[in-house]
Amino acid sequence: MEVKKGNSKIGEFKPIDLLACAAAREVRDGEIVFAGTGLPMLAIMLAQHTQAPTSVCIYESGSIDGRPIDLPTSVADARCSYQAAVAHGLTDVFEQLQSGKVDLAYLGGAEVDLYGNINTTFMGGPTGKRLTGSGGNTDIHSLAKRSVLIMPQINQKRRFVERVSYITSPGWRIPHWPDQEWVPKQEVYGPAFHGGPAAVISDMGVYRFDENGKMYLDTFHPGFTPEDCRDNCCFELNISRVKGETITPTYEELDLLRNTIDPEGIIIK
Amino acid sequence: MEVKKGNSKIGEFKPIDLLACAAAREVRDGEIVFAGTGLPMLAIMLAQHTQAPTSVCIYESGSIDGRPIDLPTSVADARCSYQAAVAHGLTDVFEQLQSGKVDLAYLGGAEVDLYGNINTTFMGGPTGKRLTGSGGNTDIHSLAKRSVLIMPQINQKRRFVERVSYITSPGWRIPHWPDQEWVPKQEVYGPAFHGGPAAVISDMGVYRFDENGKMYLDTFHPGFTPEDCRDNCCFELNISRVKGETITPTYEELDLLRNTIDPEGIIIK
Amino acid sequence: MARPKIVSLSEAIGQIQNGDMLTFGGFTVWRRPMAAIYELIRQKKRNLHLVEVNGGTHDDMLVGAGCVEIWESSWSGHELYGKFGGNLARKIEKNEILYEDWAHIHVLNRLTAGAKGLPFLPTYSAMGSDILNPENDNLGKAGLRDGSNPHIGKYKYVIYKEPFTHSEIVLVPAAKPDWCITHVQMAGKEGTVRVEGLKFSDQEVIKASKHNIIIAEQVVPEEYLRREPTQNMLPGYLVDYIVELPWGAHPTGLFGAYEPDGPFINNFFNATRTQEGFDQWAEEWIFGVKDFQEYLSKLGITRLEALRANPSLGYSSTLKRG
Amino acid sequence: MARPKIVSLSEAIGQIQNGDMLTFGGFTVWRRPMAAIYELIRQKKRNLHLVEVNGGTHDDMLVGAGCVEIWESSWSGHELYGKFGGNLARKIEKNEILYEDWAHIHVLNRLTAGAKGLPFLPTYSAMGSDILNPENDNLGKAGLRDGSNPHIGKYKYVIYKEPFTHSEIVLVPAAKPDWCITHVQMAGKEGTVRVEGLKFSDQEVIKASKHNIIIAEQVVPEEYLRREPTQNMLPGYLVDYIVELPWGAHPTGLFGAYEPDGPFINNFFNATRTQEGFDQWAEEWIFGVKDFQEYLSKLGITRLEALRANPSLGYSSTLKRG
Repeated sequence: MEVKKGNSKIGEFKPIDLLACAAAREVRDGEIVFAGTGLPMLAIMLAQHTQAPTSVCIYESGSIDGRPIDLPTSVADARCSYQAAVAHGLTDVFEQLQSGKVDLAYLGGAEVDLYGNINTTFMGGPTGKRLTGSGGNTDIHSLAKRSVLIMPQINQKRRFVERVSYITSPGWRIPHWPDQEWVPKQEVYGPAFHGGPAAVISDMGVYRFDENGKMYLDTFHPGFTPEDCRDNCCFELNISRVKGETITPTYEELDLLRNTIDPEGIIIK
Repeated sequence: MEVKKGNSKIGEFKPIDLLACAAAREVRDGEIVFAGTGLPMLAIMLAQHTQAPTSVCIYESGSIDGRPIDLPTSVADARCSYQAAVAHGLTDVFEQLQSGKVDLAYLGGAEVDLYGNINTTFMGGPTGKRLTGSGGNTDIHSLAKRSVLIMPQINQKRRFVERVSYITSPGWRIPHWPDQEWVPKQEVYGPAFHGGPAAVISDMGVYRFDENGKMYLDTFHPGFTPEDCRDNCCFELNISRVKGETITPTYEELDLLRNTIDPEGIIIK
Repeated sequence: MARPKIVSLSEAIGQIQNGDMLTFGGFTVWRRPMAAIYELIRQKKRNLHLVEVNGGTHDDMLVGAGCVEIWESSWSGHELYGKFGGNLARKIEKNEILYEDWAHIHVLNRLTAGAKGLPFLPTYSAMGSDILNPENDNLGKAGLRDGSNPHIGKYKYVIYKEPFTHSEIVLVPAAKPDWCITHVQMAGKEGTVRVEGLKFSDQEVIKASKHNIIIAEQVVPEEYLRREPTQNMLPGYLVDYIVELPWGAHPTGLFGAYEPDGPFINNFFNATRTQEGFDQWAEEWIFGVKDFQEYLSKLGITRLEALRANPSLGYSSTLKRG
Repeated sequence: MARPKIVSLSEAIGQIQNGDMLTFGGFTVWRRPMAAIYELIRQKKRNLHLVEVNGGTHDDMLVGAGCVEIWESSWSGHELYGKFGGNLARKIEKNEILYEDWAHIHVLNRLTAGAKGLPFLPTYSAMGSDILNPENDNLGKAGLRDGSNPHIGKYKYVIYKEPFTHSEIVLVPAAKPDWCITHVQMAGKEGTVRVEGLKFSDQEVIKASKHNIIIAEQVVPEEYLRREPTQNMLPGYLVDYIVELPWGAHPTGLFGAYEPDGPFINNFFNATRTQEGFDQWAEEWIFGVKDFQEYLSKLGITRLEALRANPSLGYSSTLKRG
């Protein structure tokens, strides 16, 4: 069946479709990409079906460049290893990460702050609500060249904060232990500095980081205004550099998501 | 064909047979043994056919518990991996060595000294004759619980010295770098001290090490006297603790060596 | 070093003492030794010290059952089947458990150092995070870094200005658990171990541990495994006990054999929102059955068969997931 | 990161510059990239810096041909086919080459550190040996540890009193060669690499290197290798160039394919007792043939077929060895 050309309009896509497409567009062809469970899997698979056919997906459990014919539901899912180049384990992929071979990584979190620090451990700090903890989140955010955070924001203003209540994963400005002085990431990481947070993609807009490592609004999703995005952050978001509206999913992208990548409707309910 | 019982007499075995049998007798059943090319392969295979059926042989190239049906001619020989439990690589077996899992190791050398230091790098020190260098000799001698050296001695007095001209592999007394003070091995190795040289087996006798880590004569081979052994060392060998003559190969051991282990006559010419 | 003993599950687990340090093979909700977890709880082990690369359904059960005094890992949850470790979260929030948070690489390095006979390994991971905030050195704050416990490092970590490039790098201390329990697809009669699919960090955590219990989906002829030594993970002398137990990883998944039982795990997660909820769940699924066989009978063949993997894929092609 | 290019041997070796640091896959006289060694010599590479877990027939040829300025390894020889590296020994004795002696674990750690993106790794190996005698820090004595050469550590090693157990331990600096050349049984069209039999330290040395050349006995369909991802060693993005070259490891051995050519290696070793002897040997076997195909033709089918492995064993059941 022939798929319509061009970009879809409001009402023709769900928020999650736009999230997946915006995330997928961060991948450049040939890049080595670390992905986690859920939306990141949709994003990398969509990128491989569109502008980045030779990009490679690594899952932290150890599978490299799998070609799943069914959507995995966890990074250790047997589906991840289908037609993979290599399926060993954690030491193999984490040493590639630490040695700077990972170009892009998708991450999520309960909180993100102005400098791209991520919290997946405690909402409200060690006396607050306990979450899963880091897993590979801190390793990947510490050592990948670029990370892309995928976050819910609508009615979740508390997730976009001036400073996260617990730094699970280090962003562009971080404390230097033990003296606690806040310094740019590069000063702490030295020769192991490969990069840092490149974008935050929410259900309201796409955010990037400036020369000083501070978050700013790059594009806002259709149906929202830059002010909506700013008002849904707990800090004073810079909206002065906004480029315009986020490009909507193409009909081809929507077709790939629904009929090829997630036909079972596991992530895209 | 029925194999004669009992021990062979002089003239019924070659010097190399006695070397192989004396070396094989060092293995206790169930031990994890590191072996190298040549005589050590005969020794461990003979031990597995006699008193140590469940002992395990590791080759430093990575094969573990192989059950060769043809004698290997190097530690990376495909024959080493035949019916092996595991065949990975160097990292696997060297980390087992460093963590103290290796009970016994067979080594050779160009020189051995009073304290069991081994030289496989330079005869006469760095300005002398260049040999192969260490390979795994120093790793294994440093980290195995017991090592057994197999050395030629007849007309090779220069190989048994007061102090080796280059310490490739550390014995019971060694220099502490950088201050060069000679101290017992245990002081240098601390928590990584697993043991050290247990025996030197030559074509003249079997030597062991006393409480102070000094070599002494344990048994002399048939046809030699303790004095012969002492006179074939460049240092004053302690022969006061000698137990007697080295037990000769049994007819069964000779049969195993010639008809089962090395029927091609690769080592036992 | 003798050959491993092939024993019953209760006999193997009976060797583990209260207060021992434990780790496990597998990854989150995959290839976890669940039958052994149930038996640890049935045998009422106490004061266990867990050190794991990551947790999952298995460690949250031990925590809920009161078996765990100290939890050290990077993560606890149930993947898509449960947002976080319910029992662990509740006990942390109520200060009812000692815990230490780590990065994945930190725990991996700690156990790899143990496997290599090294006192530490270095990494650049997580510098600048609150994982390394001295305020969050919980075992230190509890006064447990005084050297009296051989399983607790004198320091959580040390930042070392290394001499070669003058960078600052994190040194984490070796961990050497008393026991590692690992579920695998196959073990030979002499103890050679084969894992199919991803190995995760099994080689590292098994070699780091003083004693090993291998739960094998199937025990096979040793000679069969030795035909392909490059495909085997471990020689038998690293294994103390072997237990043969089909379906022994349920409700977690086993590559090539069966899928995780998502609804079962999700039901467990929902029960763990309260201690009472967990206790009822444990009464039904752990204490309410005599042993793992009875547990399997209670689950029933229909439920188990629905999880079975398609050999051409390594996973089920029929399981309803959407 | 693009896919690897499948190129000719001369094109791949043409990428290597004088002065580059090189390492190689394989172990002593097994699975060495000999065709590439011959081509390096034919292309008259100079001032190469070799860093290897161990040497063998291959590195002694490079040394004899005057390609090597610095040799760093733990060993050089030909197993039972030649007592030591004749060219290396002669040049060391005549002070015609810079060399640094290491333990096996030292070089393995140096390259593993490179692979892990770490500045060093620790080990207890060889403490108290003359390998660590400051007097034998040859590169230091030559003034090469001044930081001007990124491939030469500021220190040969550092003895570190570690804070966790207060033991002294040896830290060796990372090595990151410009090139690693590895001979393997199979590579896929997208660069996935499979090694059959022992892997030795190939994963570590390949990952440590900035660029990789894989010489494949056979190039196979990518899909074929991907049916069993647990059996593959590397993904294609770590490989720069692939060269398909049957018998490319001769005279060293290739598991499952062919035995080392003992008499050939022994003849080479005997020739290396003098420089003139080596030069004549090289004239006949390297410069006297146009390329590797001509080398194989000169060896002849009878000689090569006599080395072929029996697939049921992985080695030859007919080769005369006694």
